[in-house]
Amino acid sequence: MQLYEVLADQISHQWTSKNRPPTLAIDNVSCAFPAGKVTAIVGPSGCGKSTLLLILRGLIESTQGAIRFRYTNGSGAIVDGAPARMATVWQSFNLLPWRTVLDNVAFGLELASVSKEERYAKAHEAIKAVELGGFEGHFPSQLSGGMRQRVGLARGLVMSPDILLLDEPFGALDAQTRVYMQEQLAGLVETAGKTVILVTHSIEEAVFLSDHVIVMTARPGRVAATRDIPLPRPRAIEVQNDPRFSALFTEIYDVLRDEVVKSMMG
Amino acid sequence: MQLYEVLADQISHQWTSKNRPPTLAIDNVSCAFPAGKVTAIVGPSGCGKSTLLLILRGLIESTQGAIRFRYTNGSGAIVDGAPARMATVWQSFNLLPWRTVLDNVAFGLELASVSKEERYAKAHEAIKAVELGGFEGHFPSQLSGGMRQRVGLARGLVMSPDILLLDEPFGALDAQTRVYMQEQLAGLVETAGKTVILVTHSIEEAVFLSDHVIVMTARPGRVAATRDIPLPRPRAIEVQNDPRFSALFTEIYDVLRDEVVKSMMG
Amino acid sequence: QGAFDAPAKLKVGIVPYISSGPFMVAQAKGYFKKLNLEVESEIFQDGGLAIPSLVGGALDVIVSTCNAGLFNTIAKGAQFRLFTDRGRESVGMGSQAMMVNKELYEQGFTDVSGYKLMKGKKIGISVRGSISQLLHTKALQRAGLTPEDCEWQWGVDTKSAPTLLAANQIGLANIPIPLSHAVEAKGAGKIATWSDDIMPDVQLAGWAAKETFLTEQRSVAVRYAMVHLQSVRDFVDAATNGNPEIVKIIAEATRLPAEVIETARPRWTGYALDGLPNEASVMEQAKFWTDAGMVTRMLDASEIINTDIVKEAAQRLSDANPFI
Amino acid sequence: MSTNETTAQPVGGIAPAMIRRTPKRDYVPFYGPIAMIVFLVVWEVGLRIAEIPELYLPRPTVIAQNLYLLFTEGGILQDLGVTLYRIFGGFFLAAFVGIVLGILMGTSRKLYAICDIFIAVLYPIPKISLVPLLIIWFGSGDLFQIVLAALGCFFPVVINTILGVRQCDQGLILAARDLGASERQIKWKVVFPAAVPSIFSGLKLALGIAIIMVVAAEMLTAKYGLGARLQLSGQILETGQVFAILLLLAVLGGLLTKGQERIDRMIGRWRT
Amino acid sequence: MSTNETTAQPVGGIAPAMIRRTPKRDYVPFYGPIAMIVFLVVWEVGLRIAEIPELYLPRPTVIAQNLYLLFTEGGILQDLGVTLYRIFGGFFLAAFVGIVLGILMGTSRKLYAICDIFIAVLYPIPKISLVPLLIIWFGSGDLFQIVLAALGCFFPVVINTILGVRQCDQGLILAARDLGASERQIKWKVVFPAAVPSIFSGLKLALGIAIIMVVAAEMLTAKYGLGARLQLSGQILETGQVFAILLLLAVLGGLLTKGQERIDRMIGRWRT
Ligand SMILES: Nc1ncnc2c1ncn2[C@@H]1O[C@H](COP(=O)(O)OP(=O)(O)OP(=O)(O)O)[C@@H](O)[C@H]1O
Ligand SMILES: Nc1ncnc2c1ncn2[C@@H]1O[C@H](COP(=O)(O)OP(=O)(O)OP(=O)(O)O)[C@@H](O)[C@H]1O
Ligand SMILES: [Mg+2]
Ligand SMILES: [Mg+2]
Repeated sequence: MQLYEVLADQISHQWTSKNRPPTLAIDNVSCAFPAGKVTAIVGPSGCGKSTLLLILRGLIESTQGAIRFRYTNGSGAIVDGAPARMATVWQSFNLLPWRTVLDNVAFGLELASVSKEERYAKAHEAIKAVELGGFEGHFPSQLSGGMRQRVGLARGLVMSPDILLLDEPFGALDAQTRVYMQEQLAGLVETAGKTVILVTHSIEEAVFLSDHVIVMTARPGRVAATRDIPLPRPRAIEVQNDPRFSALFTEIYDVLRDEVVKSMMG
Repeated sequence: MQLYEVLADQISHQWTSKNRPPTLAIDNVSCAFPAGKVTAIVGPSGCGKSTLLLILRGLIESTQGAIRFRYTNGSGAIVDGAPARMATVWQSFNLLPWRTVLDNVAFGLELASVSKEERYAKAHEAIKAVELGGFEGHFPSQLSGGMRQRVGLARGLVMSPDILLLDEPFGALDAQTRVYMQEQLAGLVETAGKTVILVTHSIEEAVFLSDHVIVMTARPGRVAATRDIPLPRPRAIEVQNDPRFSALFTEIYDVLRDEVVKSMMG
Repeated sequence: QGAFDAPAKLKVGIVPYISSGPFMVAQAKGYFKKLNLEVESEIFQDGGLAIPSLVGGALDVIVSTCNAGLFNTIAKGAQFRLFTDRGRESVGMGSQAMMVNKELYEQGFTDVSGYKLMKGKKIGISVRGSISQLLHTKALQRAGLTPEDCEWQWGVDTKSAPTLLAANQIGLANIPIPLSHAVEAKGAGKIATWSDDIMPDVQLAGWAAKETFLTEQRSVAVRYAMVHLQSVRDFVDAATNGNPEIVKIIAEATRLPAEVIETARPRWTGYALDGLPNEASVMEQAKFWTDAGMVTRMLDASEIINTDIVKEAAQRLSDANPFI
Repeated sequence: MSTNETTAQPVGGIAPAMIRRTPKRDYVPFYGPIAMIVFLVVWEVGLRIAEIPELYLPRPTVIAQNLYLLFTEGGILQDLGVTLYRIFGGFFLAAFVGIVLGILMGTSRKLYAICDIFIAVLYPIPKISLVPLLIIWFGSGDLFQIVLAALGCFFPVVINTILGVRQCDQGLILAARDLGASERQIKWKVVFPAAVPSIFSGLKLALGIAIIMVVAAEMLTAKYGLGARLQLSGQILETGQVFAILLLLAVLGGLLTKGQERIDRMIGRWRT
Repeated sequence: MSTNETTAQPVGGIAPAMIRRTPKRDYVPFYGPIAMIVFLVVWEVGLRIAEIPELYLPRPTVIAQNLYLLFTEGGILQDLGVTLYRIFGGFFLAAFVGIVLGILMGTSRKLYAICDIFIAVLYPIPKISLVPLLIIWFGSGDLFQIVLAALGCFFPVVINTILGVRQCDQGLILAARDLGASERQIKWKVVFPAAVPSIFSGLKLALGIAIIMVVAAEMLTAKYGLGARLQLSGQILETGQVFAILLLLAVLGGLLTKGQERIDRMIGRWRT
């Protein structure tokens, strides 16, 4: 299995629409998402986090800058190249409303022409992993917000992606389910060795899950600070009682506060 | 100004749809939402919190049970009667996509035939209060998730409701904006004396904002426990350092954990 | 060109009315096969629809109704000719009833002179440039009026005319057999006079084919005309003696009840036994439409009518009749 | 935010309604048939009282009687079969071409730019005025009828398909692309199902047009088929029969539409 | 979840596309006119080479010449005016009735149950077969033309309005009700604007049908109007003139549709 590193090189993006002045969402963002590690992005609402994710995933073209993927090949050399599989978990779920939970989760595999038997087996497994066993036949409109979000999570996980992009994956979950899912994800990341990019509103979540945090400024989003999270792995939720955790939390909180205040002044 | 109390009396609700067995979302819930106080509802994902809110607001009819409103009239007697204004802030925002931010916020006033000048003045004020000044002319599709949520908040607040129902109003906000908005809401509640019903995933938020917490069981939702929050008001974010805060947090956390574990076992 | 009776296929455009009786008889009795012709027919409710198919080559022979369109097409250079008669309003056998509403009938519009009552009244016709317009105009002129003295209502086809007559929305309309009898029976209007009272022996239509067809496939055209002549005899005989075999053939081909065909029998369309189109009538019509400005130039008879074919057919038939 | 004195007062009239807003679920399926029966009775009785001749407007009972006769003695079943064949021929032809082209046009700006002008220009041309041309190209048989019907119902299908495609949530497309969908897969697994409700309402319109076009064309050129019968009955002034055939057409249309709706509901059971 | 060996391999072909997926924005507005010009040239040259007679299918230059003559000598402008008046009369009548009824039907299950059966039954009846009845009731003048056109385009408007109303997000209705909207306000401030895209595609279809119906009715009965001109030209087989009028109709239809699209875009600028 290859581990992919992602590099954002001076990315800027401007949203244009016909009747409004253009919005500069992100401005000259350069950063690295190390191979096999979890990198969290935090920043004020509207600072361009979701936009950056779209660009990293190659779904929109940035107005400036470039994205590079690198991995170490068999003989140890570093090679440029995009990975076979990336998967995104969306802030707004983006489930296909006419497909059942099962068929939504199996969708990516279906696209890759995986046999019906195999994809349903995998989908069932993923649905169990997000604790939605029994809801396979429901349509998204028949689920609560938190349940929909978990379907989105399962849909991404079932693809066993090399790079996983998560946009607020736990936003709609209740406190407890959230902790459960966070622990699941932490476990997954530690064993599977994926490159994970996580957008979150929760500093706790960022510190708990990631190896590396990028704090963004208010719009236009720039990189305000980056911080390594040297907490030992495997991590359990109790790590939050570690004094290093509080120190990291406060440090990031302070940067972010300044940015939020700035965003609200201006 | 009258202060309204809301009483839920043995409410059950079953969702039916043509092709699935019916889902019993909430089962025999009786609880009171005291006048002029903030009551928080927490519970596992899918336990029927949003459903309960719809019933309290009178937007769907429960399969069983009744809702009562009471207030103290001029001479001190307690009288039955629904309030003039209730407003809901929705988990899924529910903004009218063809209206600008300004016209979305002014929508409720427009429905009540408030003059154009007056309703725009009030809407501008509310938009500033949620820190969206400058976005009046944007359409919802041009905003980030957190920004949309704040528009929803402004749209409810501008109505100066007697009873305010909030379904995860801060779910899509970043950590800092969230604290800011929470403090705003705490201040509003303390001065304006409204009856507030708050659904949240965050125990911290419940404890910080409310006078009273209702913990619901996993689906079908029942009342698992209720807890008063005797923290002094006005509260600032620093109240989270109060040892009573941690005690309350842990207490609620423990009840909720059992429920979530139950819900995940099946 | 091979033998006179070499097998040939041809496509024919017809209209599904009683006036197509001879063609129906010919098909039912296998006259075409006898002369080694394989005929395929396509139905048109309006003969005018078939002209483009003839000119374009999709059809070989069509019923060509006499109207402004026919003359104008030829005037504009389309090379086709009427090579036999295909129905006329023989005296006493006119197939178009001039029907009036009750009010006019009671005022005395009971024969062709009644047209003088039409001043300021409404005449319903289906389309402009059709033979109905010509008939009404001639009758009006004979009664001392001009077409401008009446109001003309277009779009009154045979289906809406009875209702409009009954509702007094129009005063006069021409309705063909057998519908005219049904209309009178239902009390919707009265038969005042017939087309043959206005223009006796007026040519209604002819079988038309392209000039090239008539020369290059002359034997086929002649055989077609022979079949026509023979079936016309059967048809005309049946019109007088009511031969039930022929009545049945027509009923089946038109899908109308046999009683209806039988009732209409005295006024089945008239045919010339020699198959020759009424040249005088055709030229009169051509002049009328040219004067009305609907045809770009006045035509010569030889540009419209070809009599060679049917003359040869008549000759061959009298030499040896292959149908008996 | 200051309290608005005018609007903050309790408004008595609103209160009770607030508690019970979900409309009571009456059992409505019988409303339609009952309304129809009332309508028919008024028609029958009205004409009897006003003594309007059958020629104008026959009474429902006369129409029903004629319809019965058409079935028992008139051999109308054969005509019905012929007409149905032509209707469905045209309908399916137009549906197939219209949906495929609509999806391609809705997803490709180039193709849209090229085809749109032709559609805009061809759509308002009365198809009936093309009859002479079509007869030359396709003869006056079944093929002509089918092509004419297809021409008529192609446009609603295309226009509604494009509309449906355009309304497809961008988020869904992004999500599918993220999961590795090719442009082709996006078209057929995301955009197409998302457009299905809109396509269905196009098909509903199209089926109605197909019926109209086939009947009109049959009235012009056919020997068999309901349109030909309509023409024939008109020729002998059997107004009762004319209305009976119109009724048959109406019932046929109603049945086809209901069938279509049932399919639509089956496919669309994910909604609400 | 186990790693799928087959699908987890890097697939070279996908990689570059991943980085640049937004389609490049070509300047497409000229594609349509260019395609149209190519089409016309092929038509002209094709017919010249194949020597197909004008009666059969006239060449574009002949049509253009005829059109020119119609304007300079034929006094076609008056006919155009008359026809436009009738088209818009019928269109606006049907649009008004159709939208209002559609919204009421889409929001009331009872009314839907009552009206649906009539719509299903009346829709497939060829409107042209109602001409005799309509003439009796409305005469053969403008009113008749307008009513006939309105009858024809009423159905797409109603059907698409109901569709649009049904697709309205329940959440928006709940939110409005929460803000104190009356049922009436919900209809006109939430359901109606939400249905606008769908209504517009119904109106687009309806305008096309209005043109067709008016022209067809004019062909049958009118003295003036483009349809009357078409009928006369067709009757005397002036094919060049027929095509010139068809072209005029096509251009008219194209212009009206484009105008409608512009209004639609203006109203719908909140999308994406
Ligand atoms: N499709 C779009 N069209 C126009 N502007 C957009 C669009 N999407 C986002 N924007 C603008 O870009 C900016 C950044 O939006 P983005 O969604 O990336 O923020 P975010 O950091 O994800 O916010 P949140 O935390 O609230 O989700 C915002 O100002 C928003 O108005
Ligand atoms: N419209 C609906 N139709 C059918 N079932 C529904 C509907 N809405 C909710 N449900 C079901 O009712 C149950 C409770 O849903 P609800 O949305 O009230 O949960 P919730 O507590 O708000 O969850 P969350 O915290 O995830 O938002 C769920 O099992 C869900 O599947
Ligand atoms: Mg975002
Ligand atoms: Mg909820």
